[in-house]
Amino acid sequence: MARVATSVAVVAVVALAAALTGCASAASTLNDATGQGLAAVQTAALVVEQELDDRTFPTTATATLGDARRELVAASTAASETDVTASSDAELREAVLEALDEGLRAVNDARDAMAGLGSLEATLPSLEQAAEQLEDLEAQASTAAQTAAASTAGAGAEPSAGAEVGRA
Amino acid sequence: MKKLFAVALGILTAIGGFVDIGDLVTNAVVGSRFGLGLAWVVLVGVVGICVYAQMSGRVAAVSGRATFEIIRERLGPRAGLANLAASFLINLLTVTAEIGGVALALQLATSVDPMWWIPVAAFGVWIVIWRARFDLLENVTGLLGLTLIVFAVALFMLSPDWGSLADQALRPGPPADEPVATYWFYAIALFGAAMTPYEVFFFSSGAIEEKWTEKDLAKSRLNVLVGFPLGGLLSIAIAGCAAVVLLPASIDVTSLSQVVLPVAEAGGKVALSFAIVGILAATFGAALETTLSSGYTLAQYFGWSWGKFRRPARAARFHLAMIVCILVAVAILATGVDPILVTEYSVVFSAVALPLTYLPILIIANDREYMGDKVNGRGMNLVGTIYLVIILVAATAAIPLLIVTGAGA
Amino acid sequence: MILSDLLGSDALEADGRRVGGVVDVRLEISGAPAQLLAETVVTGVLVSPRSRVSTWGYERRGENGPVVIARLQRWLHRGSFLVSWDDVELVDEGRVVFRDGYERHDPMLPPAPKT
Amino acid sequence: MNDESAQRMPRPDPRAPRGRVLDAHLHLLDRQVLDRDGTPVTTIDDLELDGIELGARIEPGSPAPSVAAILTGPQLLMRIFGGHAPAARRISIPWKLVASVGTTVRLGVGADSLDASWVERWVSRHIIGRIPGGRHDPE
Repeated sequence: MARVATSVAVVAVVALAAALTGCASAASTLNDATGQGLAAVQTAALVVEQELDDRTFPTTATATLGDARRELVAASTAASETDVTASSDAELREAVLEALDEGLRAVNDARDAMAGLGSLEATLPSLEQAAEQLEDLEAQASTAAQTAAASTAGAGAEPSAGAEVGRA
Repeated sequence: MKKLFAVALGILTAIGGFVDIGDLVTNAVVGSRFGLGLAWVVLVGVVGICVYAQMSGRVAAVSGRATFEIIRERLGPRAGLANLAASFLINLLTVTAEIGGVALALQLATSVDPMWWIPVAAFGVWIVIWRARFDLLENVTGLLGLTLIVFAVALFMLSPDWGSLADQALRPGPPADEPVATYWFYAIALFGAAMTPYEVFFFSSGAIEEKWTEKDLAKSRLNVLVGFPLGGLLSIAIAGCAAVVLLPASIDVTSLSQVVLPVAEAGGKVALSFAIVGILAATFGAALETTLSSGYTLAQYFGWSWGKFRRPARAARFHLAMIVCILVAVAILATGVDPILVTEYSVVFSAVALPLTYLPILIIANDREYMGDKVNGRGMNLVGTIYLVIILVAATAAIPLLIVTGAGA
Repeated sequence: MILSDLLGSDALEADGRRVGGVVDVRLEISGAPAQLLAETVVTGVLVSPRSRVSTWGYERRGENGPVVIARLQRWLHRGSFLVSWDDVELVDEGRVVFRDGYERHDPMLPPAPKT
Repeated sequence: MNDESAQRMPRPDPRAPRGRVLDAHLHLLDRQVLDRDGTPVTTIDDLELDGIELGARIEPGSPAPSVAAILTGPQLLMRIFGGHAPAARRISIPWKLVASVGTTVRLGVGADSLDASWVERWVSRHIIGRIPGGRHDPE
């Protein structure tokens, strides 16, 4: 009886630990980072358009671009800290990092333009290009993440089999 | 104008509950991820807070007792202390977030780094609490907060596809690309925000600050019926704006600057300036509401002298407690933590505070020794009991969902 | 003697049989007149057979709302009774002993004026 | 329930009450204490009863115990965490200062004359009163 309780407790702890660490595969981390970067680049593009149309205040636009830059840096850090085990994941990571970098450069250019260095209009095409790239990569990463999730779900079934043994 | 000032308490209370800095962002997050798929939660929450705010306002007007006095009296010192600890932490985290929120709103207006604004905002909150009369405080912040209606106007100006918005709202449920747990996490976060306990602490204590009596019951009802539905409407409008502009551009909201993007898109600089003024007033008002609430709850639990209608020296511990709260909030913000993130964790403490707050209100509202013949009617009791059950379910589900979803990430 | 030491004590009959827990102490403002208020004297103890705490008093008052809570509380405190102080033989740490042949009274409070 | 207790079904108390009847826990504990001017002083954290001797047999016909004082301060911690405070450390308000009992307990004296409010007075004098504006009405 006690042994059953112990094994149930162990399974619960393992499940909780898995939930806490997110049992995140490389692909799903990259997927999140890409989504975060895409949101930031799209935000920057939207606010640059608004500034060009004179629909927002320069102060607000600057603050928004600052927030977008912070998000892009965070996404890059998350992507570069991802541990990969498969070569396909490594390729994906490189591509994501490159696209995030391009987005970051475009956002920085936009911030410089707000400060009076260079033309704001010129940053719009590069923001849009970075957004397109990130969109493609997000689709790739999301497919990869789903495949990875399907295989870890199979592995996750093992501890409950252990509980069956404990009961017997 | 006089009529408008009469409902200022209800408006300020609701703004603090529905569109404070955490909720501004949460509403936009929800809109940018689920469209209007969670609008039903706001409706459920509005009805719930109306029922219980009205009850606590009636108890305060008839018996002269504020909510935390009756919590201590009905629950005793132990359960009362558990509620005090949870409610106080919610208040403290929210004060922290709001002071940070005022700084973020000032950044939108000036592009000066928010770190510089934090001491200014904190001092502003303190000096208003120290020196301003209660009615001045509620009239100014309540009235200026009304400019947030610009979000509803912006939604119309964006001329969205009303059919698909209605479809999102009428067919609730998680979209295909979002996990079910995340959907329910946000549902509970929105419900908890609508029913957050500091609203009734502030509303009932405010009723006593304004010296309401049995004659003011109609006023209390009007405050509730104008304030909270308005708060809910603003909350849905913000989600709607995000659903129309940000959702199609796959922008997941993470910061305050993204919340105002749809407003600028719809109405340009004029609308944007209304939105910034509204956000400033709402976050400042919420900072006042939560700072005062932390003073009210402590003072009422321990039986200290409290109230802004007294000189600070005649309510010394009450004022000292609020000063300490503001200083702690500034210290937390000085670590550079994201103020918006801070509010997400207050959901955990709501799990303890919500049931332990609303149960005693329901019991006292039925007690003839307190209420005379103004006790609850049958309908009120039925609705109150149903909401108590909903609160219990939401409270017990909150913590597991927070862990499983990693706070909705 | 401190009130909270008395609350939650075991209520025992003279032969040592436990009949419940002391949930409250009944007072009457009826003693010798003092400056402001007459002396407040203890007139009895309230015993609930199945519980040691009753903070809401549904079993001794006419309050009926909200129905679910009132019913639950009345059920939890069913069989509650009042013992007059004259029938208390001994008070000790954690127990109150009643005299042989003590009487159980209706615990209902007279309706109090609204203040 | 066995037969014996069935015979002892609760009956109305034959002795009519001579004054206001109330229950100590239900009507007094944890309620707000206000001073003569309506200023909150403390809550009733506990009550001290006079005339009960622990472990001593009560002779029939001996006078009933009475409420002696409202206890506060450290007594709140005792009720939350258990234990006993030494009698010397208790902060009490004599019951004879109580003027009326309702949903609050009203005293017949001002808060400033009581031991129970020394912390409030100390904070007021040494901290809050020294901050500019602390002694003025809000504007």
